[in-house]
Amino acid sequence: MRLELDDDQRALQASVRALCAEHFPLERTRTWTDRDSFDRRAWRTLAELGTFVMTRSADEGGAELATVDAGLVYQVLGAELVPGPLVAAALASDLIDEVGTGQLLATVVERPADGQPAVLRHLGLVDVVLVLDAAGIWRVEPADVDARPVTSPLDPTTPVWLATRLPQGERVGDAALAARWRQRGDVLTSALLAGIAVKVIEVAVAYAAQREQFGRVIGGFQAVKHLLADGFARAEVARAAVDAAAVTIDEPGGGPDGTAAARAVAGARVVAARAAVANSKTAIQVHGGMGFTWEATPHLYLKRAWLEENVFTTPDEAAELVARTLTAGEAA
Amino acid sequence: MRLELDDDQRALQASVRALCAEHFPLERTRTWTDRDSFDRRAWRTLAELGTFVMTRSADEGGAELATVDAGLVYQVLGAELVPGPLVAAALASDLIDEVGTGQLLATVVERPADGQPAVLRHLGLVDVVLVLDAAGIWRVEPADVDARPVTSPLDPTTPVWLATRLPQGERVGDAALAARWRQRGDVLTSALLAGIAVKVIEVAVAYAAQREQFGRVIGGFQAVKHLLADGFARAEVARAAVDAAAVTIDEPGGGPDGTAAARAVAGARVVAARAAVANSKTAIQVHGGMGFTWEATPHLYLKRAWLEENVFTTPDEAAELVARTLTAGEAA
Amino acid sequence: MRLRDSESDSRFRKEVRAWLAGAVSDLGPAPADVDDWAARRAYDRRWQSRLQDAGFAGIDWPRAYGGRGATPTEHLIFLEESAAAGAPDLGVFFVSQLHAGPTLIAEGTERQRAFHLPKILAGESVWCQGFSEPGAGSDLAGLRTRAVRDGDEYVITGSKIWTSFAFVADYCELLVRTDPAAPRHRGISWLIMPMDAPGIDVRPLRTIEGESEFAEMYLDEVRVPAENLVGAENDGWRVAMVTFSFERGTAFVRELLDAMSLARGLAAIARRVPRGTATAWDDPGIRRDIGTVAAELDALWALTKRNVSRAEGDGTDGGGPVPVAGGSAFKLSYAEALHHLGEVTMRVLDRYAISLDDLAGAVDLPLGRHLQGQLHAFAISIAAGTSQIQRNILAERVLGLPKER
Amino acid sequence: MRLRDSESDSRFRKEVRAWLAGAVSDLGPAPADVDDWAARRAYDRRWQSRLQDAGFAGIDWPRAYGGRGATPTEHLIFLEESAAAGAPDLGVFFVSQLHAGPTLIAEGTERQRAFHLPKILAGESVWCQGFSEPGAGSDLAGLRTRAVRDGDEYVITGSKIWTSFAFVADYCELLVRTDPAAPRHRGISWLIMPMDAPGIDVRPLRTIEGESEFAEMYLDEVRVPAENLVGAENDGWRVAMVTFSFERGTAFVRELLDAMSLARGLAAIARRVPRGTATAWDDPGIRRDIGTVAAELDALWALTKRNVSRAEGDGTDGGGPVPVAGGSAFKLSYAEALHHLGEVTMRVLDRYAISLDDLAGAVDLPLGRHLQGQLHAFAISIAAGTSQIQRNILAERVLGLPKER
Repeated sequence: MRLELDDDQRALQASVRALCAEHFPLERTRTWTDRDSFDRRAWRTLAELGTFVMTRSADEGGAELATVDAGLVYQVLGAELVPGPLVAAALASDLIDEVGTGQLLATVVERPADGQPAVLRHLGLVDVVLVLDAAGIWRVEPADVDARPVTSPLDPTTPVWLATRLPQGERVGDAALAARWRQRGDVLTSALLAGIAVKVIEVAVAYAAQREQFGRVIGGFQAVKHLLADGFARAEVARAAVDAAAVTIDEPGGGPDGTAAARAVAGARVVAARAAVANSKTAIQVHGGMGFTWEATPHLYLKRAWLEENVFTTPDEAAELVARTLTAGEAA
Repeated sequence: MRLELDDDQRALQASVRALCAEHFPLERTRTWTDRDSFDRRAWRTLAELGTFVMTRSADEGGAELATVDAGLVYQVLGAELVPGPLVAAALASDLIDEVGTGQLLATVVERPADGQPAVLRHLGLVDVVLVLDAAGIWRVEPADVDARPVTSPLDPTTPVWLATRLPQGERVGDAALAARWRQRGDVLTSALLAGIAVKVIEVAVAYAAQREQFGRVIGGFQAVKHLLADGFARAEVARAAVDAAAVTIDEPGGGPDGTAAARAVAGARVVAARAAVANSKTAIQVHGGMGFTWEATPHLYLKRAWLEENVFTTPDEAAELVARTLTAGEAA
Repeated sequence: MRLRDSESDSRFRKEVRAWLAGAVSDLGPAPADVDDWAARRAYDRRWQSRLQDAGFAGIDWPRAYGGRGATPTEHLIFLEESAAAGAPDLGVFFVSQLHAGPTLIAEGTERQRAFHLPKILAGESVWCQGFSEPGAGSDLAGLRTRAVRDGDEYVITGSKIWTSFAFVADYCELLVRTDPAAPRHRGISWLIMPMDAPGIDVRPLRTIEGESEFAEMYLDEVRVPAENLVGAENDGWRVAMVTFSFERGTAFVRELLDAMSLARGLAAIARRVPRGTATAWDDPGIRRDIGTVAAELDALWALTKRNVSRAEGDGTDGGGPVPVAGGSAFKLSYAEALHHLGEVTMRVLDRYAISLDDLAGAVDLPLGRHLQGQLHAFAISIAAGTSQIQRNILAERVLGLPKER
Repeated sequence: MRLRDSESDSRFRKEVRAWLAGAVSDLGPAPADVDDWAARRAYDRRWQSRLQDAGFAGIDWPRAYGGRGATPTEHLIFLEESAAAGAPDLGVFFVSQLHAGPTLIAEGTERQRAFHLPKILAGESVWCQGFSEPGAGSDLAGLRTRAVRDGDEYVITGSKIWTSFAFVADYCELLVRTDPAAPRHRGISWLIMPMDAPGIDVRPLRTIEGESEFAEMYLDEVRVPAENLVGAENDGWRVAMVTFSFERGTAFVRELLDAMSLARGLAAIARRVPRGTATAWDDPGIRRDIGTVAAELDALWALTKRNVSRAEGDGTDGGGPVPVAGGSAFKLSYAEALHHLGEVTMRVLDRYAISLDDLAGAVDLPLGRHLQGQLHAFAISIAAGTSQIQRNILAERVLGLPKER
């Protein structure tokens, strides 16, 4: 049992962070809202680092890393608010090498129940749509999806489409792979959320340490200090939970059918989602009037967190799942 | 429309407060846990002020006051943690004059669904048990109730019994009166809770204003100030809601069948219960180690609040009821 | 205490309701484009004219200055009926009617009153507020925009932020520092600045709600006649406090009523949002969440009525302005309730919380104003005294705890 | 990172598990009367003897001082297996094993170590803690109990509070002020006080949980040999910080595991508590509440493992004590989670939240430990550094924000 980051893992995070700082600075990425503005070259640069194929075997061009390493990288991507279909890339690269190399972009969507519309993210950017359902994974051409873009997307840096129904598509993966994708996608999404939770407090601390009101920096007021301390603690707890969940699914019996893994993954979503949303709200509040401006960054974290928290599962579904594991074995 | 207290109402509260200070000081009442220790003379003194018959007509020995006036008095009784079956006395005096005069004590209990046990408060003290059910109000002799006292009652100043089933008893009131009792009992209980919410913050403010740590009074630390400010605001909101609910049920159409009254009463419970519990917790935390001692008073407020919040309704049931009123008129 | 209207209040309510029914019915829709300031101004002015013709303009202003002289309760009734009828709110006249007019009545010269008040009542002039600065938010007294006396003019240089309606304003209520050597609160003055004066540069300020009601304003040697001073030179802090005193009591009434309408709307939406094999409304936890936040808003409506009753007084307790306890308790609790409403909104909408506009077509949900309302919660917990400032006020001025050091 | 045990940890876990199974099975029940200190001491000592015989006494103490020298991970495994097996916790030996022993190892004289450590390991001596005072709670350095040197003795007068196990203790780890003229932190000393010395008056201190593990202690000219000083005179603050450093990392492990068991128990209770026409468990909102708090506790278990990993180090990052960030984040979050668990408990129990004991008969619900656990949440948010103090620590020492003035 060892849940602390080692030097390799810290170095991995540092290299991704450096790449993001160079190729995905927030002042630029916040305007990458459509096909024209999205910088595919930056995306390929990110892919070339191996970001989307970390857990694949060396034969398949991967780095043979553990899911937890991928999670650590995705925490950085979340912290840096990198745009684009990040989690979908890590999944789709299992089937489509060009997604792993960043030449193609993919989005992954769950086929909704009959009559319910599908929410597709990044549809206008991607080259491939992969649809998950009970029977497996289905490949659909973006052009074949009858969808309309959502005006004023809640997260301005994540374009979203609504489709009444999805074409059946070509079956490219079985039900077992679909289940593994859901599990891995869930964890990587929670990693993005944990990254937001950590980073947005750093942003707020930096602001509080220099913004002066009443003749002193506002970070000296206990009310502000305590808001930030609570945020820091929430983020620490969230990333411990996400890391543990990522480790758990790589353990023997950690697949989609394992109770311990299901509980760890669901629990990680519960705490990571709350930490990301609550900490972003804290950051806006600490930024005061500045936090209420579009120009400042805290609202972008909040809006991204709001969107991501409902991807692959929702905090409510996850909480229900954790509860069910508490009485596993007892008669329902 | 006028929702501010007038001079008469303030004077009424002051006289009850003065009586409580003399006859129900907390350092004495906290040990009134059974028939032997309970001071019936103090109880009669309270009754002689007219406390339990405020809303009755002058013919019936009452003061012809509005329900809101009774609520204001019950806020004081809650604030002073007066022990005994207070709300039951205000209801039972409709039927039994000796309860109104304080010569007899009564408890009121809802007949539980088949197979569910009944929770009776003050059974060992009272002379009359009044059972509410769909058919009306039933009088039962305490000796006929097969119940056992609960050891270590959560609220040490409110003894509680558990009964497997209640005798049928003698019918003394119809279904309409039972419904009015539930409504009035609900509001008066919320008034007790609002009183707790107000008072426990006063207690905590007084402590914070004199307790020194780190060379200054702890009430000077922003963290403590803000805890108390939040508590004050919660209490202000709660008592406004309770007063408004009490006024509403006296309005035309304000009976148990009226939607507006039902919503106001339920909403008042939601906010009063939360204010009482949250503020008591704040008071314990502000008292620090002292707050963790049995000897200090804050825990008594918390425990009373915990018990009262589930009497006549529960915060969860009340929240559900408010929600239902939002879509009243729409198809279910 | 009573919730019922008195006889005269009841008559007033009937009169207002009858008039609103007619006046709203043929008003036409508000301009769709929120950035079309000319259209917004024209729309709001049309409504203001109707108000004036019907005798409702300056409803809470004294009769001597052209107002109706309504009691606080009548004012509340008017706001309540206006919300129920879907009537426009003050719109671009927010600052002129709630701030500038009352301040001039209290502190202006006869000449200032005679010139400005009729224009304000008629909806002929729009005002903006030039109080906050990039470096002076919660700490308003830290403002640094300088005004130097030069003959019979002040020459003003500095920058302001959160100047609502600046794009369409004719005048600005401006706080400036006239004596940099004096203690912070003693060197401030309150000026009327015509917005057509040279040297004013207004830039849009987009909020996290995506709207642009606010602006940043840069002032470069703007010249304003000295006679535009309201109150004495260097006495502007006191005048500003008078200005703020009009914000209390009824300033958030329309807001609150709109939030209560959001809660009802959320219940309706919950019945249509899929959740598992049913809808969100079929989940008792969701129903309780909605019921709880509705109860909080109802309680704040009760507190509003109490605050208004206090402001009105009944002869026995003097009446007067809303006490700080009620005002700050309201503001703080209202911010909390709006944030709570936002949280519940996210839970209800779940995977469909994706746009600041309504969804139409594939899924038809009027969620736009709900998600915007959620972001608006930050405006309440930050603007006009952050929740942290409100807590300080309650702790120090109401509970008597020591002042911040 | 890995959750699996290393090979040697796995062997250790097997060994512990096998031994516990046997050792717990014939131990007999703990004394029913929590106030029967003699029985509690005897019971805890029986367990301690078994631990010592099996080589688990002083599990994290260095081998040189009679301990097992287990790694932090092994210690965690031991605590985890002990909880799972329902083995007793340290009981009356809490202070001697977690505080006094390690402090003496780090700071004591050879003579102090030789005398006390064997007794502690054998469960022959019980210690209590004499740190807090009525006037010095969060502000421990404000303590005023005076110790005046008189020949080769200190003469001690003052009062202490929260002296756990005082009724049964043989020794007290006592903080006293030896130099009233020195700055607050510089005039304090750490003393071993025999509890049979004349002048000690111990009075029970009942907590809101209704328990009496704690006491108030009044000291009236109590004489303690000067050789009982641990560390240098007036250097006691530093020594106390050493004492506290042992509280971190694993001090709350058993607590946390018990709380996780409470969450599971709450799910079982929910299936039996009536709610409407069904049970509380049939309400999805209740299930989510329970699931959420279980997720919080699971996450704290993950954080605990991370903190222990850090304390252990792997050679590349040095290892060492749990950093303040992890320790304070844990303490703060654990207090919040316990309060949350308490809230959920009240919602689940609803009208049956009526006793600090289990209910039997008419309704059969094992709710006692759940309602006590709820009150215990205050012990966590208040004792050993209130949540407010933890937030200060995180803000100042981890986030680098300015110190409180």
